[in-house]
Amino acid sequence: MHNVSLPEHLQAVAITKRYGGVCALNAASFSLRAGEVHALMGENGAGKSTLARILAGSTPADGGSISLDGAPVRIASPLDAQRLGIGIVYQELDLFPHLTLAENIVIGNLHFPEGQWIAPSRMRAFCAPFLDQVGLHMDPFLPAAALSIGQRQLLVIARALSMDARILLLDEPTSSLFDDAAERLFALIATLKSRGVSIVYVSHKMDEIFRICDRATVLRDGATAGTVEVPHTTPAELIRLMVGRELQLAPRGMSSPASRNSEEPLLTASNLCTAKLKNVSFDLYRGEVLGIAGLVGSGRSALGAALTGMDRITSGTLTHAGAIGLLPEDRRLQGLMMRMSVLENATLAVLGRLSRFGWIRRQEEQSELAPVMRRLALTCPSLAAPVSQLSGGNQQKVLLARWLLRNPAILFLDDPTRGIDIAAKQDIYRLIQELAAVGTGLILVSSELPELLRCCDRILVLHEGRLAARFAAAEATQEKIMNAATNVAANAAQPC
Amino acid sequence: APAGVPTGDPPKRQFVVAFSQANNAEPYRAAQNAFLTKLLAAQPDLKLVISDAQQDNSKQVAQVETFIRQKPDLLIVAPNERAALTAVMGQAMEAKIPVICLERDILQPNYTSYVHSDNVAIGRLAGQFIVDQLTKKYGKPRGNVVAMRGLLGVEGEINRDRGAREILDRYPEIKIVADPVADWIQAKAKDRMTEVLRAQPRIDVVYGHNDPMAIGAYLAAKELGREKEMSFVGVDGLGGTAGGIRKVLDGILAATFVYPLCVDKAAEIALRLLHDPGFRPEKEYLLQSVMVTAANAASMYETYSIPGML
Amino acid sequence: MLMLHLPPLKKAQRLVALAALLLLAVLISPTAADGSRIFLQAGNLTDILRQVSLIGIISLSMTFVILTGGIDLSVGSILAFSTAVAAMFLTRGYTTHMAVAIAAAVAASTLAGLLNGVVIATTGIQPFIVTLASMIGVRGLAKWLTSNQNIDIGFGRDLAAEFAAAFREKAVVIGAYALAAAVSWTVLARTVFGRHVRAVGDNEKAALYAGLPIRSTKIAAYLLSGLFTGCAGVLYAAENHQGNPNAGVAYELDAIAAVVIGGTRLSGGQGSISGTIIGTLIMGVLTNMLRLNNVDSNVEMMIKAVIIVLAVAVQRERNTN
Amino acid sequence: MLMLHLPPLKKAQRLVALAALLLLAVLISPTAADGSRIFLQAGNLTDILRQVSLIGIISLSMTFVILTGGIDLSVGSILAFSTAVAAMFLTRGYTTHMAVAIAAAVAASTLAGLLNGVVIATTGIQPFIVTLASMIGVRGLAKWLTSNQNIDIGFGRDLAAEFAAAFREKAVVIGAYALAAAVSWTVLARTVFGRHVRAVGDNEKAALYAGLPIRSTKIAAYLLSGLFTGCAGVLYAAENHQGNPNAGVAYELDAIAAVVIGGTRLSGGQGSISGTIIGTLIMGVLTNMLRLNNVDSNVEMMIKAVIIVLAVAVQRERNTN
Ligand SMILES: Nc1ncnc2c1ncn2[C@@H]1O[C@H](COP(=O)(O)OP(=O)(O)OP(=O)(O)O)[C@@H](O)[C@H]1O
Ligand SMILES: Nc1ncnc2c1ncn2[C@@H]1O[C@H](COP(=O)(O)OP(=O)(O)OP(=O)(O)O)[C@@H](O)[C@H]1O
Ligand SMILES: [Mg+2]
Ligand SMILES: [Mg+2]
Repeated sequence: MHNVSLPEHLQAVAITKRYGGVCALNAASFSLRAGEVHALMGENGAGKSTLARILAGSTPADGGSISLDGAPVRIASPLDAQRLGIGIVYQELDLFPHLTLAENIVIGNLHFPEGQWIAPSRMRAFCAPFLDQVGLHMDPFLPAAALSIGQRQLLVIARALSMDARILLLDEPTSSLFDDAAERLFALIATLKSRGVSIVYVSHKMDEIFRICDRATVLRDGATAGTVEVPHTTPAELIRLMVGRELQLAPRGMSSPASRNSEEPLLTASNLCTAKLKNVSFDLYRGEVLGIAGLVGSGRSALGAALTGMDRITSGTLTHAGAIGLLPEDRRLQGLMMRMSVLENATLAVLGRLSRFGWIRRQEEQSELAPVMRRLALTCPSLAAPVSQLSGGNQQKVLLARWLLRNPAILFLDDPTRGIDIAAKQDIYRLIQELAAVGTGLILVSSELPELLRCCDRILVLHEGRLAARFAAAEATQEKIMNAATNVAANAAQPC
Repeated sequence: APAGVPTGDPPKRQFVVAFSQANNAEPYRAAQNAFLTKLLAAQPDLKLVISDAQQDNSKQVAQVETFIRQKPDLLIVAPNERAALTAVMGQAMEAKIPVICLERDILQPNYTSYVHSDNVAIGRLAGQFIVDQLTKKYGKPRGNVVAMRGLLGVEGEINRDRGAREILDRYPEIKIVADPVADWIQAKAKDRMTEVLRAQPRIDVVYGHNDPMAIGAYLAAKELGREKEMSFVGVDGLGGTAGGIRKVLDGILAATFVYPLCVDKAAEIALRLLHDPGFRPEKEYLLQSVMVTAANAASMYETYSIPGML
Repeated sequence: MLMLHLPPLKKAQRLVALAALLLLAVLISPTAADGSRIFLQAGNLTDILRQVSLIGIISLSMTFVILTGGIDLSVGSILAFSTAVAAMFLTRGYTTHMAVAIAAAVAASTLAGLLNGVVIATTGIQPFIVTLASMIGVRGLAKWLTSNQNIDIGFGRDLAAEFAAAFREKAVVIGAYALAAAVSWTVLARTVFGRHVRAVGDNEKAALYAGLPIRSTKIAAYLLSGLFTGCAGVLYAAENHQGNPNAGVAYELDAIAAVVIGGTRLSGGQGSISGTIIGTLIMGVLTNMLRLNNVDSNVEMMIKAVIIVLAVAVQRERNTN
Repeated sequence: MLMLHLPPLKKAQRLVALAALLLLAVLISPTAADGSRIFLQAGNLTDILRQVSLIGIISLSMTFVILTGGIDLSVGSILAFSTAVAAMFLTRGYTTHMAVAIAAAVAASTLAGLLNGVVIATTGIQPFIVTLASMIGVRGLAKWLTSNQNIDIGFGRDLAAEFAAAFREKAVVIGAYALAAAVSWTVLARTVFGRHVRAVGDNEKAALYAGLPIRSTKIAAYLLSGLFTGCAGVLYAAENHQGNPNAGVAYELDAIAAVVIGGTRLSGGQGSISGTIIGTLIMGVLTNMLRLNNVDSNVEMMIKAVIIVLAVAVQRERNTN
C-alpha cells in the first residue's frame, strides 16, 4: 500500500504549545491524507491529546500553522473546526452528566440546526441512528450520568459521528471498550474510510494500530519523532520511536497454583447479589491473579463496589481474610485529589501510620514513599507538584502507590492500564507479578483480553451481572472468553 | 344548675389584641413588647399576640394581612416604615378592626388612634442640653461635638439629627467635627468612634442618636483612656439594667432623653375601646419626652423600669 | 418532557414535602367564627401567593444563575435600586407615563445584572465575590441616589398614586409571578438557551469543548436576574407605596433558599423551575401556618429551621434508594 | 513547606493586593496635628487588627468548612448565642468563676456547630440549607433564651465587669486572633485532619474510595466553626459589655468574603489560612482607610465594591498566565 501519491489533506506544521513551564508540543508536525486512518502514538504526556485538541479548536496553539487541502486555515474555536469538517472524540470523555443522551449529542452540533426552540421528537429522530451505530441501545432521554464509563465512550463516539466530519480525531476511543464494542468501532471506521473520511487514531494499543491504521506518526516529548507506513513497520520499531530505546517486554510469569488446593481462600464470595450483580460466586487465593472479563456494563466495576462495601449486598455472603483495596477505574473522578500534591495523594490512605497523635511525620512520609516510587518508576517534577500536572501514566502510578503503601491482602484493580502507555503498562504488569509473588490476592479487571491472558491465573467472565464462565489461564483463549461474554455459548446451549 | 357552671352572667368574652411589631431586635422594641405584655397580662379576658417583622416592610404587610384573616378585636401596629403599612392598615379598618398606630405617622389616617412622640423635639432638647454643657465647661457655647448617626434615611435618625442641628447651628463656635454612621448598633459605634478618636484630638460631647451608640462611643473612648475628656448624650432612656437611664445613674451618660414606649397609652386606649362600646378615642396622642440626668436618674429608673425585665 | 434529566420520582417527592406541609397547615389551622379553617379561606391562600410573589420572581431567575454554577447575592440591593428609580421617575416629574418609570427601573436593574454578568464572564472571578461586591455597591448607589431617603408614593390622584393602585392589586402581583414562572419554565425547558444554561453549570469544560457560548450564556443569566429583580422592585414600590433604598435586605438568602429547597444543586447543572416554585411555596405556607397559629416569633424561627431541614430531607430520603 | 499545592507565586500576588492597598491607605491618609499620617500611627494599626479580630477568628474556621466543600451561614447567630450564654452565666449568679461562663458559652456554640456537622454529614443535605436553617434556628434560640433582651455587663467590680475588663483589652483580643491563626495554620498544614479536610473538599468520591473518614472530617470542620465562633462571641461580649442575641447579623458574609478574597475556592479543596488572613486584613484596611478619610458612607460602599473586585482581580491576573 504505497499512498505516497495521495495529496496531504490536512497539514499541521511546527505546532508549539506551552503550559507554564511545560512544553506540551515543541514544533510538532503532522499530516493527514484523505481517506486514511492515521495513528498518533507516543508515551503518556508526549502531546497527542494536545495536538488533537489544537486541531479541534478547543486549545489555542502558541505557534505553528495548519492548512487544509493546501489552504491555510485558522481554527480558533471548536465551531471553526466543525465548520471545516473536523470532528473529535476527546480522551477525557467530557460530557454533560445531567443532560440526556440526546442533548449530549445535539448540543452545539452544527449538523442539527436548531432555532431557539427545542424539538424533542426531532432530537430523538436525529440521534437514534448514531446511538444504534455505536451499539448504545438506550432511551435517548436518559441522563448521561446513568451510563457506565464504557457506555459514555460510546456516547461521545455517537456524537462525533453525528457531526458528519471529513476528518475525525479519535483520542483513545477504545480505552474503556471491551472487544465487541471495539470491533463495532473498527467496522464503523472501515465504513467511514470507504466514504473518504480521514481518521486520526490515538491509541496505546499496539494490536489495534496494526489492524486498522495505514500510517503512524509518533510524538516524543512534544516533537514529531517520525511517521511510518504501518504495513512496513513492527511494534518494536514503533516502541523504539516512542521511547527512544529498545524496551524489554517483560515475559509472563505465573504464580504457582500448586499450593492452592491445600490452602484456605483469601476471599470467598457465594451467591453474591447487589443491585447490579446476580448470584456471583468465586474464590480468591493467596498469590493469585484473578482476571475479570465482560462487556461494557456487564458489572465488572460493580463487583469491585460489592467487595469493598460501596454497594449494598442484598443477598449472599462474602468472607475475606484481610483488607481489600480498590483501584478505581476512573482515576480523575474516583481516584485522585487533583489539587493536592503527588506526596499528599500517595500517602492519603496511610496517614494513620505516618502520624503521631494526629501530627504528620513528614520525614517518614517522604522516606516511606521513596522506595515505592522507585518500584513503580514514577517520575514527577517534584513530590510537591500537584498531580494534575502529571501525565496519565504517572497519575495512575500515584494511585497505585497509595495502595502499595497501604499493602492490603487483597487488591481489586479496575482497569489499571486504561489510557496508559506501553512503558507504564510494563511497569504495572511487573508490579502485579511482584505483588502476587509476595502473596497478595489480586483481582484484575481489564478491557483488553491479551492483557488478561498475559497476567492472570484464572479468568472469570461476567455477563449482565452474572458469572457466565470461568477459565484457568491455560485453557482460556480470546475466542472462548468473547463467546462467554457475549453469551453465545448460553444461546447455543438452548435447544432451538 | 350543675355545679361549676357560673350562673347568671353569660360566659365572659375573650378578646384578642394583635400587635404587629416592626422588629424585636432593637432594645427599644423589645421593651415595648415586654411592657405591653406586662400591661395586658393583668387582664384575664385579654389575649395578646405579637408578630415580629424583622425590619422588613413586606414581612410586616404579610403579617398584618394574616392578622386580618384572624379577625382580632384590636390591632396595634408599630410600622416599620410609614408608606409601606398605610394600605394594609386601611384594609384592617375596612375589616372593622380598630387600629392603633404607634410612633410613625402613616400616609393616610388609616387608624383609630395614633400614639407618638416627637423626635424633632427630642433632638432640640438634646441640642439644648449640649449647648448648656459646653457653656458650663467653657463659659460660652463653644466646643467639638461628634454625632453618632443611626441607619440613614430612617425617621428617627433624620429628626433626632435635625432637631439637634437646629439648636447647635445657632452657635458658630460649636462644631460637629464628625458624624459617622453606626446604624443604631453599639458594636459598630465603637469601631466608628475609634476612628474618630484617632482623627480628632479634642472632643467635648458625643451625641448618640440612641443610647447603645452613645455607649459604644463611650467604650471606644474608654479604651483609649479619653472617656473623661468628653461627655456622652443618648436618646431612648429605657429602664432596666441594660437601658440608658441606668447608664446615667452609672455616670456613663451625661443625659438621655426618654423616647416614650407609647405602649402604655396604647394599652389604655385598647382596654377602654374593648370594654366600653361608647368610647371614642382621640385621633392623636402626643407623648412628651423627659430629660434624664444625674439629678433625676434614680427616680426615673424607678419609673421606667418594667418589673420582670432586665 | 422537560427536565428529562430528573427522574420523575424526584418531582413527586418534592410535591410530597409540600403536600405534607399543606396537610399540617390545614390540620392545625385556627377556625374562623363560622367554624371554617382560616388557612383554607380563599383570601388566605391568595394572600400566601401574593406574599411569596416577589421572592418567587427573584428565585426564578436565581434558578438560572445557580444552574450556570453561579450565585447572585446582589438581588436584594438591585431590588432596592429598582424601587428607588421607579419612585424617582414617578414622583419627580421626570415623566408623565408610568410605563416610562417602570421601564427606567427595570432597565437600570437589568444594567446592574448585565454588569455582574460581564465582570463574571470576562474576569473569571468567583460569582460570590463579584455579586457580593455589587450587593454592597448597588446598595450604596441606591442610597446615594436618594440621599438615603425613602421616596413615598401617596394615595392621591397623581401618576405615582395611580401606579401604586394599579400594581399593588393582588391579581396583578400574582399574575406577574405566574407569568414569570411560565416564561422561566418555557425558557429553561424548551429553548436552546435553557439547555446551554444547564450545560454550562453541568460541565464547563465540556461546554468549552462543544463550542458553546459560555460567556454570553452566563451574562444572559445574570442579566435575567437583574431583569426579574427589577420587575420585583417595581411591584415592591407599588405594594409598599415607596421607593426604598433600604429594601430587600437578605432577600438573596430567601431566594437562594427557595431554589435550593426546590432541589437545585448549588454547584449548578441540575435543577428545575418547578422545583423552585415548590420551594417558594413551602417557605410561604410554612410562614403563613406559623403566623396563623400565633407562634411566638422566636419559637417560630426554631420551628422553621427544623421544618426546612425536614422538607429537604423528605426529598432526599427516597432519592438515595 | 506547607501548602505545597499552591504555587508560591499565588501567595505573592495576594500580598501584592494587600501591599497596594496599604500603600494607597498611607498615601491618602489624613495627617494628625503633628504632621504624621494617622493611618500609620501604631494606635491606628492596632485598631485595625482589633477590629478585624472577631471576623478574623470566624473566617479561620470558615476556611476549614469551605475547604471541605461546605459553607457555614450560621456563624452570626452562633456568635450571638455565645454572647448571650456568656452574659447570662456572668450576670445571673450561675457561677463565681469567669472560666465557667466562658466554657459554657464556648461549649454551647461548639454544640451548635456539632449539630450542623452531624446533620450535614449524615443526611447529605446541602450545607447551605442546613446552616441556613440553623442560622434561623439558633438566632431564635438565643432570642428566646434572653427574651429578646440585651444582657448588660456593667463597669462595677462584679464578676461580669471583671470579665469584660480582662477580655476587652486590645492585646488580649489581638492575641486571641494570633493564637487562633497559628493553631489553624498548624492544623491545616501539619495534621492528618488538615489533610483530610482538603482531600474531602478536593474530591469527595475519591476520598470515599480511599477510605477516608469523610463524615467525621466534615463534622469536625463544623464543630471547629462553632468553637471558634463561640470564642469570638466571648470576645464580643467583653468588648461590647453585653450579651446580645441580635449580634452578628450578616457576619457570615464578611467571614466568607475574607476567605474567598484570600483565594480559597468556594467549592472546596483549595485554599490556605495565610490567604484568609490576608483577605481579612484587606477588608479591615479598606474600611479603615475609607473611614479615616471621612468618605460618605454611601460612596464608601461603592468604592468598597470596586476595590474588592480589584483586589481579587490582581490575584487572578497573573494566575492565568
Ligand atoms: N491543561 C493543561 N495544563 C497544564 N499542562 C497540561 C495541560 N494539558 C496537557 N498538559 C501537559 O502537556 C503535556 C502533554 O499532554 P497530553 O495530554 O497532550 O499528552 P498525551 O500524549 O495525550 O498523553 P496521554 O497518553 O497520557 O493521554 C503533558 O506534560 C501534560 O502534563
Ligand atoms: N451511575 C450509574 N447509574 C445507573 N446505572 C449505572 C451507573 N453506573 C453503572 N450503571 C449500570 O450498572 C451496570 C453495571 O455497571 P458497571 O460499571 O459495573 O459495568 P462495567 O462492566 O464495569 O462496565 P464498564 O466497562 O463500562 O466500566 C451497567 O448496566 C451500567 O449501565
Ligand atoms: Mg492524551
Ligand atoms: Mg467498569
